[in-house]
Amino acid sequence: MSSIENIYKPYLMRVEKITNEAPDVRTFRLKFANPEDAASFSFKAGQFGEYSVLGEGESTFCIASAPTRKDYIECTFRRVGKVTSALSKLEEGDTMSFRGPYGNIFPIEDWKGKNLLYIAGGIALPPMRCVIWNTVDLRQDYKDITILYGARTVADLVYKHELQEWTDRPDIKLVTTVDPGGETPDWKGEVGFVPTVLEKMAPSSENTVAIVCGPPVMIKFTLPILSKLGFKDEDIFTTLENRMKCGFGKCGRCNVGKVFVCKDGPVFTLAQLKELPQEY
Amino acid sequence: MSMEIKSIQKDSLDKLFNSLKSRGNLIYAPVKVKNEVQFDFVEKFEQITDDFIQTTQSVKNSVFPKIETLFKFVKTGKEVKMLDMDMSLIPEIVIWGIHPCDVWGFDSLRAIFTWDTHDMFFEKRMDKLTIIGMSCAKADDYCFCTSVNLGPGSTKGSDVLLTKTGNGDYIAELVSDKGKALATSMPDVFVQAVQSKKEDFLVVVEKRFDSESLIPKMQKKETFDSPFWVTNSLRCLGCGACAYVCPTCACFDIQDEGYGARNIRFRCWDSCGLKQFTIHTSGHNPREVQSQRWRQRLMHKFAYMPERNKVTGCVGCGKCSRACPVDMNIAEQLQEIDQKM
Amino acid sequence: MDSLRRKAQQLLESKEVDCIIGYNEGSSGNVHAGFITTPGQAEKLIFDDRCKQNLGVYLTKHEVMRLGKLAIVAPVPVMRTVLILTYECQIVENSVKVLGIGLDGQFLDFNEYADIEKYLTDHCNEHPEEDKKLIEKISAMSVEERWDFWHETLKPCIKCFACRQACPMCYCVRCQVECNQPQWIPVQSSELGNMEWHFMRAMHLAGRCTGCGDCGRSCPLGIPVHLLTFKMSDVVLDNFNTKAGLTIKEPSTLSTYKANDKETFIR
Amino acid sequence: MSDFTPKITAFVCNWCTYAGADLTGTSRMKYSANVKIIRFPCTGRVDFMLLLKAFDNGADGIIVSGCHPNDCHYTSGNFHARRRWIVFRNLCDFMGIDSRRITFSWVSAAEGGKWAEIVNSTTEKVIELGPYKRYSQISKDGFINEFEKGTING
Repeated sequence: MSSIENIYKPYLMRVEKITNEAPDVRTFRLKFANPEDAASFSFKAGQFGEYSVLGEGESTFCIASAPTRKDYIECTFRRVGKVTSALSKLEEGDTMSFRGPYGNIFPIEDWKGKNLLYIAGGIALPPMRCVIWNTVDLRQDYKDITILYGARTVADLVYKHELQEWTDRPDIKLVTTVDPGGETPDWKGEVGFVPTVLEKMAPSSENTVAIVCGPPVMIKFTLPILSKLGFKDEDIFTTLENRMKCGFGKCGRCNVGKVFVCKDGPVFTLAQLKELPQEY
Repeated sequence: MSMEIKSIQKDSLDKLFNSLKSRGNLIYAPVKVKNEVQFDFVEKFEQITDDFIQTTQSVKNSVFPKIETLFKFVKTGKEVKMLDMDMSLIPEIVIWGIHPCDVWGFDSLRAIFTWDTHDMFFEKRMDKLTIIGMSCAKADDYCFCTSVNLGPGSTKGSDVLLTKTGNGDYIAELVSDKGKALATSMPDVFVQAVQSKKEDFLVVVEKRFDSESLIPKMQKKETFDSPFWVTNSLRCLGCGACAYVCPTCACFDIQDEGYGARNIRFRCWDSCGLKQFTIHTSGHNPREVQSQRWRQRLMHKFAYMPERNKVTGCVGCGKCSRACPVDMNIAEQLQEIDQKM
Repeated sequence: MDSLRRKAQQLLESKEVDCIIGYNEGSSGNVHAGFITTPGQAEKLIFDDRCKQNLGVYLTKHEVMRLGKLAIVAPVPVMRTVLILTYECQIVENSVKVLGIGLDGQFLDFNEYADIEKYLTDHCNEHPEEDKKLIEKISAMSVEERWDFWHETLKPCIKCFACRQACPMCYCVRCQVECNQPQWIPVQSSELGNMEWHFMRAMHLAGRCTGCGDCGRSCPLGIPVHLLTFKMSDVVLDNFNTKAGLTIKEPSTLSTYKANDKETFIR
Repeated sequence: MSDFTPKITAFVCNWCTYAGADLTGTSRMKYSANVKIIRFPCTGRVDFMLLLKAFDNGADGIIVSGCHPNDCHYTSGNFHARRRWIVFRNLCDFMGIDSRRITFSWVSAAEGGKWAEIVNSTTEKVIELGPYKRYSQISKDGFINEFEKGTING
């Protein structure tokens, strides 16, 4: 916490690999341009960073790679705004910047010996992928791992190769679903909205934590179903996606009630959310 | 810190000014511009006025400028080179004739910029400040400093606080070590204290509410959910005037600007009153209507900041109410909350 | 004023409208907009020289629209605002009850917007004398002097957007200043950016300005930004012989054209 | 100021002036090479902010050119544009932006000669007026100057 440091100065990163995930959705694998930065950098599942094409501004995403996989970080984004449009114009070998990690973490230590239920919708799988891989890499510490992932259409599903990998693994149960009308003739997964599919799946809440990530509408309808299934508010985790700029609880943008999402979040339990005003 | 009291004779105030100037300080003082009084860098003592209640804008831009370059970068092909700002270029500034409320604004800013991670730019600028405060002999209906535990003669935060006495001489309270050092270095300006009581020359500011009782009320959930916010903010236009003139509002935006290879990343003022402040790229807006944004402004100052930053984010200067185009009077609304909730 | 209050009371009693947007006594001798929802509150309505805010700005504000059927206390600029908003499909014709206040301060009870059009044909507001003089003064300068004048005048602008927010014609959900692909106008307050912003505002209000002057009045720094829109009204009048908001039958000047528009500069 | 080569940006409509400029080239007529042509579907599409952005980025002069009245590919684009430019020029004048630096013209696909004449005369006039310092001082030049000096804001 030295006061002579410029906290807004990012790391320079080299785009090492670009993967096209879905229409307008890309994953970047980034390496530190300066090896010393790489050596001193570490993060934990759930944290986020400020990614930027220098000259176009900064944008906030979670770190999508697992902390157990060293020497690179990955981010996945959809092209929507100014910064993500600039990002999507980058090619392998280009320079961009990153600063972080910021925010709190998923308490995966506390989850040891429990069943994990991951529920993700659309472009919200990336923030969860970090913690999924993290727990999968430490597989022996956890009991059943179930992943429910839904997207609007089959084409919108991200990380298709990893979804395949998870399907093939006997120790992970993966359920994918697409919204009605989004299926293709050869679609083998479920058809229906995430909350509906979840209700049908009716996973046991016994010794289980649920981690929910998705667009506000999905979260809004998923949470009551989890509660109905008997999940305690303390066992439901989600991440808030408020707009952020600084990452230090100063710029005021992500202020929800007394918390700053960038400092006290982005990971919250439902119990914590219920304490907060509905401004997220 | 024990405080020393000296006095300055009315005709040696310019001597103080000139000595400060000759030591290479920039002097940021109130000057009359058209019908208003604004802080500006002054060259001559005669430019300064002390005939005002409040300036339109606060002096926060001396430590939290409208635009602060965070770093520069040069882009050549695929390469980017980052360049640090030369912090040694930050000038020594003397803020002259600033009222106690405005002075206390710096403390709120400090709470925001250093509550967790320290902000280098703010701290460096703060270090270079010398604050010569001036007690208030005048006030108007908008002033409510006494309601937030300050007062027209409050020494909090000043290095030296001057109070003009009946005969034009000044009582000089040396509040900080910086202030004492300043006085020691100018023995011909800071002379033996006269026998007059500062309180006799201060304006009386009526207490509208008590922040001690208001803060817990603001923190109650019922207050947050109260229909008060909608009814009282219907006329709010949703501009950023209140936040931009406020001595303690510190919300900012980070942006890039440049021409070709040469670029800068900077931060600039932003306001929670503006609709675009919290809007997501998807179009979802956590604070969708103006009443939520107005509530956020007051809550941030009177509920969240006291809890997290241990300060009230308001100094009772009333600048926001004066600047408001539609007469959103903050003191009036706070008073109402204090009485009703 | 009594007739205004009586009418207001009667409208609320008969449930013809749910809310009356008018002027109330404010703090420290100010007046501010008041939203009257019960007959008992009608006594609070006032109208005098201090009542200058263009209340039309509230007709497109969500939380006000939610109050139900509206009536509005309308001096001449507000009447013009209502007509423009109607033509631009922001409000439905005759949906907002207009409690007119004539140029002479008399209460005018309009039944439908056609009556307003009739009234406005010979009772249109003019720019205040002092503003006219200022515009003349600026017009008399050389181009370079004018640039320097506006450069200096607009330099202190802090981009708080009070001018935009106070303007009833600035109802866009997304203002061009917020469009960032590309970034048309810098986010921050900068010398050129401030000029660009006010240039853009004046251009977007050309042919739509009702001359209420609220943009200039709302500026916390007292920058006379209304001179720009006032000047544009003059330009539109000189070149196309139109005034904004006198009718709901014709589009605003810049959203239409005539094949015989006169100009002298296109080669 | 003899060595001053002005930077001129031309906003032209695809259907008339662009074709006209093409004709100028194919008929081997000579005209100043310092003009940058930006092709638009119609003059009606040329937002006034684009012109300000051109000045912002260092243009010393601007040409806006499209189809003659009644010849618009989209029937009325140029009529709308004409109204807008009348107002725009007045606002430029009032704010002190030198409207002599902006040439408006109608150049049809057959008027290769007129295009050459427009470009040449605009160039001459802008050379006479010199670089647009008043604008660039607070835009590009001002920025680069501050950047190099490393000035600390505030």
